[in-house]
Amino acid sequence: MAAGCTTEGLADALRAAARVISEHRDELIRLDRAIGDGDHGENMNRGFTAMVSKLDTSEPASPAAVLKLAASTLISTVGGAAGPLYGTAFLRAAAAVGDAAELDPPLLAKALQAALEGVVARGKAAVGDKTMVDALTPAVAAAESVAVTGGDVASVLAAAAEAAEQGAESTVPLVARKGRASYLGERSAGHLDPGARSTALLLRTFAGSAR
Amino acid sequence: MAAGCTTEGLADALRAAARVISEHRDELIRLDRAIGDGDHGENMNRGFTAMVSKLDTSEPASPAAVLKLAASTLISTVGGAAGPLYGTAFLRAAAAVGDAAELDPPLLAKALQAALEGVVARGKAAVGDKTMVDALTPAVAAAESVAVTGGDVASVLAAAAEAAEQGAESTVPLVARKGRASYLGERSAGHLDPGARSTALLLRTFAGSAR
Amino acid sequence: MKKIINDPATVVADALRGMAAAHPDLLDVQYDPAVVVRADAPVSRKVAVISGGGSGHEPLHGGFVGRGMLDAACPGAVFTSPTPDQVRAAIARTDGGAGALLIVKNYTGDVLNFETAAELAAVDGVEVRSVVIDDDVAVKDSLYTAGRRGVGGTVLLEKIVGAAAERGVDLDGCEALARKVIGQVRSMGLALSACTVPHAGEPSFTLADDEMELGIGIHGEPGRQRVPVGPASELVPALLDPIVEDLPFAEGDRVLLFTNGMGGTPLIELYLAHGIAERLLAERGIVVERRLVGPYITSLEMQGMSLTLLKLDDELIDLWDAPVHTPALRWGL
Amino acid sequence: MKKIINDPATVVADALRGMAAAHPDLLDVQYDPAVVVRADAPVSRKVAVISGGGSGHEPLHGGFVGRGMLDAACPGAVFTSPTPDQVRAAIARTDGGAGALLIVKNYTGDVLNFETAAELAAVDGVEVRSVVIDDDVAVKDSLYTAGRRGVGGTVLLEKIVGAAAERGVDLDGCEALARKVIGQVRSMGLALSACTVPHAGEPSFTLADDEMELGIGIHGEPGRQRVPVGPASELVPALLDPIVEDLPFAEGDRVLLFTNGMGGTPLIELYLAHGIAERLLAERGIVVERRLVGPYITSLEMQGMSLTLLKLDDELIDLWDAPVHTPALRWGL
Ligand SMILES: Nc1ncnc2c1ncn2[C@@H]1O[C@H](COP(=O)(O)OP(=O)(O)O)[C@@H](O)[C@H]1O
Ligand SMILES: Nc1ncnc2c1ncn2[C@@H]1O[C@H](COP(=O)(O)OP(=O)(O)O)[C@@H](O)[C@H]1O
Ligand SMILES: [Mg+2]
Ligand SMILES: [Mg+2]
Ligand SMILES: [Mg+2]
Ligand SMILES: [Mg+2]
Repeated sequence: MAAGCTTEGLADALRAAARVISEHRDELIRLDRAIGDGDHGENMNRGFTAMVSKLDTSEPASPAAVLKLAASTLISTVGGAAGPLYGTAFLRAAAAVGDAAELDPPLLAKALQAALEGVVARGKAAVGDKTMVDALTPAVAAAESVAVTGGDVASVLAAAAEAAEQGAESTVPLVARKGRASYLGERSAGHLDPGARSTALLLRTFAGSAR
Repeated sequence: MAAGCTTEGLADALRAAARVISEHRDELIRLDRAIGDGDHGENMNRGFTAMVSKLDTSEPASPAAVLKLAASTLISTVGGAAGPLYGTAFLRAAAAVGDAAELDPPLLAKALQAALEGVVARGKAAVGDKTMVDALTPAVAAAESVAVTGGDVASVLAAAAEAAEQGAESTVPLVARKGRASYLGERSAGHLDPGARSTALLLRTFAGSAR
Repeated sequence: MKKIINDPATVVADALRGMAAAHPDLLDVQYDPAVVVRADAPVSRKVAVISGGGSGHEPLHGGFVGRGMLDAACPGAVFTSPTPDQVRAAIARTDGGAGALLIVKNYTGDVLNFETAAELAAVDGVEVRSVVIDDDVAVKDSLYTAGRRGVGGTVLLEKIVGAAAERGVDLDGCEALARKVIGQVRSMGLALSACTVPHAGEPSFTLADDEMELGIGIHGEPGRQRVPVGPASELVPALLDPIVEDLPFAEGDRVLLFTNGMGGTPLIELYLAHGIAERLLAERGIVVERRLVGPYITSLEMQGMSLTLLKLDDELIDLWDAPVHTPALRWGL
Repeated sequence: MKKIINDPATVVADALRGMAAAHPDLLDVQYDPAVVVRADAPVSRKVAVISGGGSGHEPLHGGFVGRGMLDAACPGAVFTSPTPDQVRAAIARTDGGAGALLIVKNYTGDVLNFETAAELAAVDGVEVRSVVIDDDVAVKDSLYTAGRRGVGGTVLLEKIVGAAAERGVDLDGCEALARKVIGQVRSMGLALSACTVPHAGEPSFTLADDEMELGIGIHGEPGRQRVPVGPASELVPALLDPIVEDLPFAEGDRVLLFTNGMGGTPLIELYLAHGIAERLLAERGIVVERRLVGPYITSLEMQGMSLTLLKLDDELIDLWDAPVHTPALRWGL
C-alpha cells in the first residue's frame, strides 16, 4: 500500500502477499505436515497465484471490489479449511469498507474486525484453539488501539502484524481443538499452527506495503 | 550313511541333509534373492522338513522305498523349479537301485547318473546354463571314476561332493540360460546359482554321513 | 518421492483424463471446475447424490459415480477439500428436479466448502440437503476436537443412499436413510507407513521399522498413537474392539464388515486380516451378513488398513444388494 | 519387514481363510492341498478352466475363480509355483466330464509342476490340455533364456477362455482360443520399489531414490535394466513402445488396454498412466475398444505398473463382455 489503502494500494499489497506466500510455500507445507495434512502452503500459493492473474486481467474499481475479487478467488481456488475461512474474511472486509475510495485508519481497523468476525462465524474457533484466530484476534485488537489513538495506516498495520506474529508464536505449546490438528490430541502441542503463521505473514506483508 | 548305503543309512543321510538345509536356509534365500525370487532356501527347507516327518511316521523297507518317499515328498511340498527337479532326481535314482538292499559303489554311481538324467530330462539344462546341472554333472563323473577304480561308498561320495562344490563355484561368472536367473541376462553373472549350491550341500552331507 | 506422475500441480487433472478415457460409458468428466458426473446425468425426477473431497483416496469418490451410487463426485487437490464452485457445478449438472443430497465427510474444510456450495445452490433454485459422516472412533467427538472424521463408512453410505435414490426415494427419504446409516456405522484405521503428497514431496511422517500409527485418518496424517507393530492377531483386534465397543455392536447384531486397504497394502494381507476379523466377530456372536474387502478409500500409497462395521437390517441389506455399476463397485448389472 | 501377517510360514493358508470368509457364496476353499474352487463345481459337461501359481499376485488367481472365469486356482507358497497334487486335486474337484484346460504362466517351476499334474490327471482318467502364456516382451524368447514370462496377459486369457468354457465351448475349442489369445497379447512392466517376500524378510533389491527397474516380472525380481526414473510421460512409452513394436500392433488394430498396478501403486497414478497410454495409442491410430485399470496381477506391495495390449476381434470382444462373477472381476451378473 505504497499508495495507502486505495484501490491500487490494496491490489499492490495483495500482489506482494502472493510473492511472500510463494516464498513461504514450503515452510507452510512443512508446518502443516507436522500437525495437519501438508497442503496449507500449496493451497495458499494456488489461491494467491490465481488472485494475481485475476488482478492482472480485471480492473477492480474500488477497495471493496479488490477485496471481493480476493475473496471469490480464494473461495474458488484454495479449498480445504483455509479457502472458505480466508475467503469469508476478505468478503466481510469488503462489506465493511462499503464504497469508500480509500481506507482511513478507523475503517481499516473496522475491516480487520469484520474479517475476524467472518472467520469466527464460519469456523467457530476461539482464541487458544490453535488456529489462525490466535493470530488474527490480537492483530485486530492492536489495530484498533492504534487507530483509536490516531495512528496512521502504516502504524495500524505494523501493530497488527507485530501482534499477529506474537499470536502465531503463542500457538506452539497449545493442544489444538479445531481443524485437523485436533485429531492429534496432545501430539499437536509443540508445533506452530500453519494458518496462524500464514495470517502473520499476510499482515506483515500488508504492513510492509504501507510503509 | 554311517551304516553304509543301506535303507537305514539312506534315511539317516536324508535326516542329516534336512538339518544342513535348515542351517543354510537363509544363505540359499540370499543367493536366490540376488538372481531369482528369494524362495529356494524356504522351498528346500519346507520339503526336507516334511520329508523327515514322513521318514519318522512310515518305515520304508528298502533303499528304493526311501528314495521314493524322498521323491514324492519333495514333489508334493517344494513347488517351484526345485521341487520337480529334485523330485525327479530321487525318483530316477529309486528306479535305478531296483530292489537292492544296499548300494555298492557301482550302483551308487548308477543312481547318481540316473538322478542327473532325470534333472536334464525335465529341465533341459546343459552344463554352463548356471543351474544345479553344473554341480551334478561333474559330481556324477567323479563318482563314476572313483567307483570304476574300486573306491568305496565313502570315497565315491567324497569325490562327488568335491566335484559338486567346484561345479557350483563355477556358476559364479556364468550368464544364466535356464530358470529365473536367465531373465536377468548379463546381470545374472557374478552370482552363485542357488540350486547348484543346494546340490553341493546335499552331496557334501551324504559324503559326511557315509564316513 | 517416486511416483508415476508428470507435474505435482497437474496430478488430479491428469488422473481425471485417464479416468475419463478408462470409463467412457460410465463417466462424463469436466475439468474446470473439476467434476466427475455419471454419463446419463441428469436423471429426471431422481434425487442427485453428490459427494467429493480431496483427491488421493481413489477409488473414492469418482470411482463410485454411476448407476445405483453417486451422480457426481467433486475431486479437490490431493488431500484438499474441493471448492464450492465444483460442488455447485456438480449440483447444476445432475439436478433432475428432485433435489440433491450432499454427502460430506466431517473435516473442517469439507464441511465449510460444501456449506457454501449448498447456499449457492439454494440461490440457483435447487433444493439441497447435506449429511455429514463421522464414523472414525479413533477421534473422540468432543468440544476439544473438530469432531470425528468421516472415513470408511463413507463408501457404504454412498452405496446405500445411491441405491435408494436410484429406486426413486425422495429427498426426505434419502436424507433420513443417510442419517440412519451414519448412526450405525463405525470405523478405525492404522498405518504401517506414511504416504507422500505429490506437492509436498516428502513423507508425512517417518516410522521406525517396528512402529505403526494407530487411529489414523485418510490424509496421510499421523494417528492418535504411535505404537509397536504386532502380528495381525493383535492388529486386527486393536481396530475391531474400539469399533465394537463404541456403538456398541452386540451379540446377535447383523453387520456388514468392510476390510479396507489404505493403498499400499496388498490384497493378501487384507484377506488375512479380514479372516481374523470374521473369527473375532463370530466369537462375540455378531453375525457378518455382508462383506467388502479391498482398497476402496485410500491414502495414496500408504500401507495400512481400516475396518468398518455397519449394523444391518433387512432394509439396508436390500439396498446394499441392489444393482450398482460404477468403475470401482459393480454388481447385478 | 512390516506386514499385516502372523507367521510367514502360514501366510497363504491364513489369507485363504480370509478369502473363504469373504466370499462364501462364490468360493469353496480347500487347504490340504490348497485349492480355491468355484462354489458350484463341478459344472457338468463344462470344460474346467484351471490356473495357479505362486501366491503374492492377488487377486490373481484365486480372485478370478467363479462363474465365467476359472473353475479352480492353485495357490503356491509366496512366489513359488504350486505342487502337482494341488493341481491334481483341482482337476479332480472341477472335472465335469468335458476335460480340463490348464493355464500355465511360463516359469520353469510352473511348467514342470503343471506338467507332472497333467500326467497324474491323465492316469486319473481326465482329459487335460495345457497352454503356456508368455506375454512379457521384456524377455527375449531365445535359447539363452527360459523363454518369455507369463504376466498381465494371464488375466485377459483367463477371462476370455473362462467365458468360452461357460458357454459350452469344448476342450479343443477352449485350447484353440487360448492359443489365439496368447498369440496376440503382449505386456511389459516396471518397478519403482522392491517388495519383501514374507519368508525372506528383506526386500528383493534396493533402488536409489532416482532409480527404477524396467522390464520386471511379477516375482519381485529385478528387471532387465536399472534406469533413472522419469516423468510418467516417459515411463508409459518405455513400456508401450516395446509392446506395440513386438507383435507388432498396427494402425487400425482394435485392442484391449490393461493398465495394471503392481500392488503398492495407488489408483490415481494408474489412471494417470492409463490416460497417457490411451493418447499414445490414439496417435498411432490403434483403437482402444476395451480397458481394464487396477491392481489385478501384483507383486505383493511392490510399487510399479505394467501395460498389456491384446489385439481384439468381434469374437474376443464378445467373450470379454460376457458375464463374469468372481471376487475381483464382475459384470453382467
Ligand atoms: N475451525 C477453524 N477456525 C479457524 N481456523 C481454522 C479452523 N480449522 C482450521 N483452521 C485453520 O486452517 C489451517 C489449515 O488450513 P489448510 O491446511 O489449508 O486446510 P486443511 O486443514 O483443510 O488441510 C489451520 O492451520 C488453522 O489455522
Ligand atoms: N531348467 C532347469 N534345469 C535345471 N535346474 C534348474 C532349471 N531351472 C531352474 N533350475 C534350478 O532351480 C533353482 C531355483 O530353484 P527355486 O528357487 O526353488 O525355484 P524357482 O526358480 O521356481 O523359484 C536354480 O538355482 C537352478 O539351479
Ligand atoms: Mg492442511
Ligand atoms: Mg526361487
Ligand atoms: Mg487439506
Ligand atoms: Mg519361486
